[in-house]
Amino acid sequence: MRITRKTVAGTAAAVGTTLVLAACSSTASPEASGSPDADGDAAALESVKMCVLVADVTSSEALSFRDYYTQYVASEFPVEFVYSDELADAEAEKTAMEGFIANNCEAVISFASADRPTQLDMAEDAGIYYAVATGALSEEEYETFKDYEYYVGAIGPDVMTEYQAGYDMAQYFIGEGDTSFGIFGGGIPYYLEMHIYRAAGMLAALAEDPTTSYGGATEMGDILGKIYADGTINIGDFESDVYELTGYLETWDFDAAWQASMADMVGASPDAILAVGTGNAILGSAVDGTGIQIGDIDAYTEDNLAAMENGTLGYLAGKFTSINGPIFAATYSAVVGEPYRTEDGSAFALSQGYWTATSAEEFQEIIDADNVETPVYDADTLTPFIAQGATFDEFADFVSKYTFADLAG
Amino acid sequence: MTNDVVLTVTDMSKSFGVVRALKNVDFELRDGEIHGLIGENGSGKSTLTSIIAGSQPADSGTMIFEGGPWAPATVNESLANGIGMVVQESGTVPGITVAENLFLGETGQFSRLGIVNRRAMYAKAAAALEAIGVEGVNPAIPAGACDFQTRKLVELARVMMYEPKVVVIDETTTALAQDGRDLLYKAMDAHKTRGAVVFISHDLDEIMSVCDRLTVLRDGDIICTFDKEDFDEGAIRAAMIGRSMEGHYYREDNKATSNDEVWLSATGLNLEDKLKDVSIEVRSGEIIGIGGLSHCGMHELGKALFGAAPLESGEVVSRGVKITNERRAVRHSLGYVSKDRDTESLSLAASIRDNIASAGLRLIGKGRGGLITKGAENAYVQEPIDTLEIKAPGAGTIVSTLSGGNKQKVVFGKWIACGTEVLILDCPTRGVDVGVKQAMYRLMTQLKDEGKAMVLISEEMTELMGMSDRLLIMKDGRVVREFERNADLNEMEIIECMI
Amino acid sequence: MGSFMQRTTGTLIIPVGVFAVVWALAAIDGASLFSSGDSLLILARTTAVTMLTTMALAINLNSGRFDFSLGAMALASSTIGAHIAITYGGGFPAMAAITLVAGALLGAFSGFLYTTLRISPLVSSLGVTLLYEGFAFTITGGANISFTQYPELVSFGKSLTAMIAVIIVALFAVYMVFDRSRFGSDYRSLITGQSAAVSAGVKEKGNAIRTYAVSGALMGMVGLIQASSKGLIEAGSINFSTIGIMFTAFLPMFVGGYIGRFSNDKLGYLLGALSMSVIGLGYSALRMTSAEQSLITALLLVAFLIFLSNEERVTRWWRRMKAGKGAAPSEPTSLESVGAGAR
Amino acid sequence: MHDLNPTDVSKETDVPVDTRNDATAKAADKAESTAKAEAKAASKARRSKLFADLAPLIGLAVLAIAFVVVGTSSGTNMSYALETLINQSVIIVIIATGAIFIFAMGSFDISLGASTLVAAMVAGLVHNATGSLWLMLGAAVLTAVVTSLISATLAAVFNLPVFVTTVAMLSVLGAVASALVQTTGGAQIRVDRSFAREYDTLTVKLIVAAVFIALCVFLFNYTRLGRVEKLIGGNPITAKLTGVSMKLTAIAAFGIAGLGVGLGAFLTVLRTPTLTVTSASDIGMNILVAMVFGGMVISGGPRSRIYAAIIGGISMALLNQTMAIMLQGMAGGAGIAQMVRAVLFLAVVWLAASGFRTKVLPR
Repeated sequence: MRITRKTVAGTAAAVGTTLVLAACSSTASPEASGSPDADGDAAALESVKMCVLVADVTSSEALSFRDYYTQYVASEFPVEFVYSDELADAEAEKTAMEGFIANNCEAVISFASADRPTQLDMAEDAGIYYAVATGALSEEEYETFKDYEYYVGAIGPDVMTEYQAGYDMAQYFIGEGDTSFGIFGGGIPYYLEMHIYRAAGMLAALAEDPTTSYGGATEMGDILGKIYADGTINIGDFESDVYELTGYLETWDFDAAWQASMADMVGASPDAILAVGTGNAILGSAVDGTGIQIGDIDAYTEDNLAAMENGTLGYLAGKFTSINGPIFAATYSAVVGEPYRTEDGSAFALSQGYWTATSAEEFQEIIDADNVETPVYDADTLTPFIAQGATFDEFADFVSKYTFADLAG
Repeated sequence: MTNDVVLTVTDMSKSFGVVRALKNVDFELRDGEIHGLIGENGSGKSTLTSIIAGSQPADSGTMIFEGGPWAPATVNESLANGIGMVVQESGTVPGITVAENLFLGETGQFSRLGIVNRRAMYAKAAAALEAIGVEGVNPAIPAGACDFQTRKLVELARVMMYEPKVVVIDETTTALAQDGRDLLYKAMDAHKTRGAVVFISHDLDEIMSVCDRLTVLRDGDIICTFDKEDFDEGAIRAAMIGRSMEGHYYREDNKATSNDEVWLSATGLNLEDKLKDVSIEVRSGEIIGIGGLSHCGMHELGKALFGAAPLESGEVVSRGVKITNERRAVRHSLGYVSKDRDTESLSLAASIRDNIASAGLRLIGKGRGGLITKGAENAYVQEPIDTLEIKAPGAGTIVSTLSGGNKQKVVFGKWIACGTEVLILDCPTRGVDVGVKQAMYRLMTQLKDEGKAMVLISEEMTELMGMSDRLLIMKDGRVVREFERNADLNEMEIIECMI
Repeated sequence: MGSFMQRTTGTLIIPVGVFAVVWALAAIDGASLFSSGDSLLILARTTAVTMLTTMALAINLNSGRFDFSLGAMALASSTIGAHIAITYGGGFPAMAAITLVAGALLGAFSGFLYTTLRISPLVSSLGVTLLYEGFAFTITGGANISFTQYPELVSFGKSLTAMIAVIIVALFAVYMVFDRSRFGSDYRSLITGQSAAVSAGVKEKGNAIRTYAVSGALMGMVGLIQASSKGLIEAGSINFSTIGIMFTAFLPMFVGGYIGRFSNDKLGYLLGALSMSVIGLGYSALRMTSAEQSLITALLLVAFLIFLSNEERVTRWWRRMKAGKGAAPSEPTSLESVGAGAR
Repeated sequence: MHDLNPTDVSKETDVPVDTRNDATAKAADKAESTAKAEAKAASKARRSKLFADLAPLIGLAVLAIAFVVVGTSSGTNMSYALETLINQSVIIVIIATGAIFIFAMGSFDISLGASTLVAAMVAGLVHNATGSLWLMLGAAVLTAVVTSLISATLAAVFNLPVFVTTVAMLSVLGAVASALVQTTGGAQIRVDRSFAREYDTLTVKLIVAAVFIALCVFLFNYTRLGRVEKLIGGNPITAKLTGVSMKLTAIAAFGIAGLGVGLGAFLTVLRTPTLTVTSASDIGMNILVAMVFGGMVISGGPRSRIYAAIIGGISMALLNQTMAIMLQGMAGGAGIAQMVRAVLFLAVVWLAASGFRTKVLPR
């Protein structure tokens, strides 16, 4: 090819059009609500630019949370939400934080936990508020950061809640008279903390039977210790005269070996498969029609409802769509000058658990009661806690009343 | 032969950039004749025939073929309409069968719904090969499995298959051994009854014995056309070169000379069926010629002497050092000029500078702790560029834009610049025109006088006889005979022991 | 060519050997390869996926064209197919048809870009990968496509017969297209005689685009099978997260190239894929962690490469003698060309 | 993967070359016209070459302008954004610059990202064990160089295609990484934050980058190594027949690349002291894109440029930031951003390759 003006022009055009394309699409952005000069040093009360770190942008749970913020909250309050891309690792988180800071975010709500300490430091250095919306800081992390001026606090299931969720799930199926189980360990080999605690909870529930132990361990601590040591769960180590652990599956590889393991677990046709998460998404189509029931910890989505209707999903512990309302309120309140601090003046660490459904009816009630259009944490519920002089204790109390009965009952 | 004209070319011109490859050429081909085209590389003969055979268009001029206007757009179109060409560089594809080669790009004729009927294809292929007298070649085997000669003949068969009126054969014989040539000659003779042949060759003797008429081109002009009766070597050569060669073309002396010390010695080299127990010695100030048919193993010997062949046994020693690989060879000032210049001796995409410097980077860096500065490099490179008169706008010129002669000069420059003492030259003048050839011969003589040792591997008997102190003839991997340089070497005798 | 015995041995030694070893190892461990009823299905399904991917990789790599975008094409085509089938209905037939057509078109476009821009195919495939990943992401806004509510769309990947049918049809089709058709002989002439073929009037550009289209269609089928076996499509995969699948095709490709010397490389790809799937079953039977698995697979790859290259050295002389297969159509898949294709 | 096959080039210029051949020593006019023709061809080649070399710079300029325009118009904190720019590109630039030594030879290493991760993890473990910055640096470099040399020796000794060897290396290193994490009995390898913050500064980054890049530029442009690598990349056979040792050169190249990876890993630990098996997962492909974006010919050879990595790395960071600003958090924004990236990438490569076209398709 000879280089002609045409070539250059063509290329320039290519570059141009792409940038334009990008520009247009950005203006088409659904989040472009609120006044255009919303960001920057505009008086905070007018409009706040909140940035959200998300490790997962694809799961239906993540998407429903996002819709609650960007469609409901953003329409009820003068706030603009800016979401990060999917954050694979600590590096990606840091990059996203840098972008947020450069673009004058006033607060960061974090759903990404690869490297919280770094996020906290960056926020503190940049002087923007930072809140943890999922999981919680470990003991020593909390001790380190609780006095950070710009650390708002954390609301979400702490590890004990996760442990409890696993425990309750197992208990439910035991109560149903089930004796043979498969376990889906999800991210255990990646040492995903919440998955490990949930699995430990399940095993602990089974181990309440005197003849049952996991490699000799029957107490939470010991079980956790063994899982952490192995980086997996060995069904060989499961001893019991009452229960049967017929299969174990982890990760989401989908390669030959993984499929074979899954087939083994399903093929052993246990009464139920206890999943530490995304159980229905991963195993749903496999157990469909086998009569095996899945116990899952996920979100209240159409897919899960369908699964519960056709009987493959027997138990669901899940976050409800608007569960992140309170942390928004606290963050917003902080940005506009009324941060909640515990009596010793440090950032708060509040825990919230899951809502559970064991039938399509319960499930239906839940999504009727709480959805993006009519969330349980609606504007009226949240407003009193946004710079209205509410005390920390009032707020803590408000957060602690999270059960379905409390909010929708 | 009948005398009616089958093809007339009138006032044809063709230019590439500023170079005028053909200057208002008129050419006439008669029915039933074998018409030779001869001239130095780039005298325009390949350009003329390639236009006739449709591989490129002319800038101006007209062609009349069998009474009608002739302007084929592609080689295949030309072939289909009566003019076919067998080209210089091998046109066969190794990875597909002989049959698929014969019908390259034309397998459609055997396909129904896009699926090829192989039985039919093989049958027709076998027939086509027999038609030119090639026996015992299975059309179902991959062309890559055939020897070079067979592949050439496959190309010939591919053309003949279309029973063209006119066949153009471009320097094909260089690739053929005697039996192959005989097949070719037979095919050409047979074709005379059907039409005409245009035959291009560098080999004056061959062309004179084969052709009925021959036309000499030079610098894109047609100089003159000889009829068989007045073929005269002197006249033809003069017409080719356009001047009587002043000075000697080859070495002036007729005496084998050399210093005493042996600079390169090979003993008992064995390499598969290519080299069988070959031993040679090269002395300082000596040019050893090595000749034979193209597959006699002499090219492998050249590589082996440079440590570049996976020898099964035997060793090569240069001035006390065992040459086990190319690195050692270069470290101990051996140099190797490959017969495949573009693929083995040059980095085409690189500049003249990069190519010449490549063998001497250590020298350039010497005394500077290996630091290679632009200045030092340019100085190092400029000398050979000047002495060899490499014609280019600058040392930064990309080699691929150079002419064959200048490319070869770059290769020589690479080795001379790094002070090579022992030069292994494999067909150093292949595809190089007379002028550069002469320059090369002078250079070799000069190097000889400086006391360098040289191995000259060549398929051109005259060159070997003209340059060598001793001439070794190889056959089937063995050195069969050695000739001492002297005034009355007999070419026939030498060729005898090659075949 | 070698005798019938030699050819049969050369063709079967690897798959049979692999099966024997894996089976023995499993037996020692007291495990069975076919523990669950689904084992055969999985064997067939993973074999199909691996074989298709290997073919898609090989047909371009034979011509020295390296393609990172295989995974992206599988992702994008299945996303398109599923998206349309779910939004506008039409059930599995629609989804299958659309996915395959989309795959072919995406492939053709990739080939078109390469032949028009005339840049290194590897580089253009990098761009194409980004493009198609981004495209799939944009369609769903990054969300996974789940089939929980559309079980009928994913029944296909659960049928043993369907999977076997896919293998047979694909194998036959690819064999006819590349070894028996006019297109195929042009294709093969371009592999080893690019310039000669072009000057003989073979249309290289068109041939390349068609090859890419075939490769795309094959990957479309892969996407379809994976969608139905996973029950979801991870349409949110960006930043080259789709290139992984390509790496699974190397070992079977080399195995196929080796087997091809004795019979036919396409058959070789099937047997290579089969061997890999058996090994996969072995991994699960032996309860290996994914880390151990990837380690072993990698070592196998290196080991086989070393075997190939040295076997090339040792048998160089021998091969010259029986020149028959010296440069057979299947040969380009051997080390040299991959050397050239992906040094 | 030879960008312009020697044979093709000769084909293209065959006939003209032929007709230019006989510059018989005396025929002055002819000689002149030959020289003219070659001069013309050469100057044409030079022009297109120049343009091709400029293309990446043009791209960089365009992106820089776009960045400034978009940034200022959307009230971005430019000074911070600029610092971010360096933070985000420096690691890529360093690793890619080292990698150019591999790619210049026409070799292809896909495992660089994985070895970065492993090196970073080892470095992290060493620091946690010793608390020493220098030991950590040493560990990172040592690990990276060793892994790199393993691929090189494997490929050299058993003459395997480098690419496939590194494909195997990729999964081996992946396995090693997860093994390393397991040693901590936790999800990740954590290096003391305050320590990391102390050294995760522009100064440190710029010093490391400056030193290493200076070294690379020196080796590549002013020593034998760079020249022979380009020679090998241009035509390996010629290189061999010119006395170049493929094995030694390859080992040297991989050594340097390893050094780059080591330094990159070192900075990675400082930047993100929490290392998981997914850390550095993007680096492997990003350095590839960066190099090409910067005008590196992926198949190496005479046109290899040591600066390509710097230009490309910065261009990419600029582009990513610009897109991030423009597509702030819109659903599917990431997808669109990536498509734009793809188009620009192809456009730049296309320009950079212009003037080097051949009759047959490049391979």
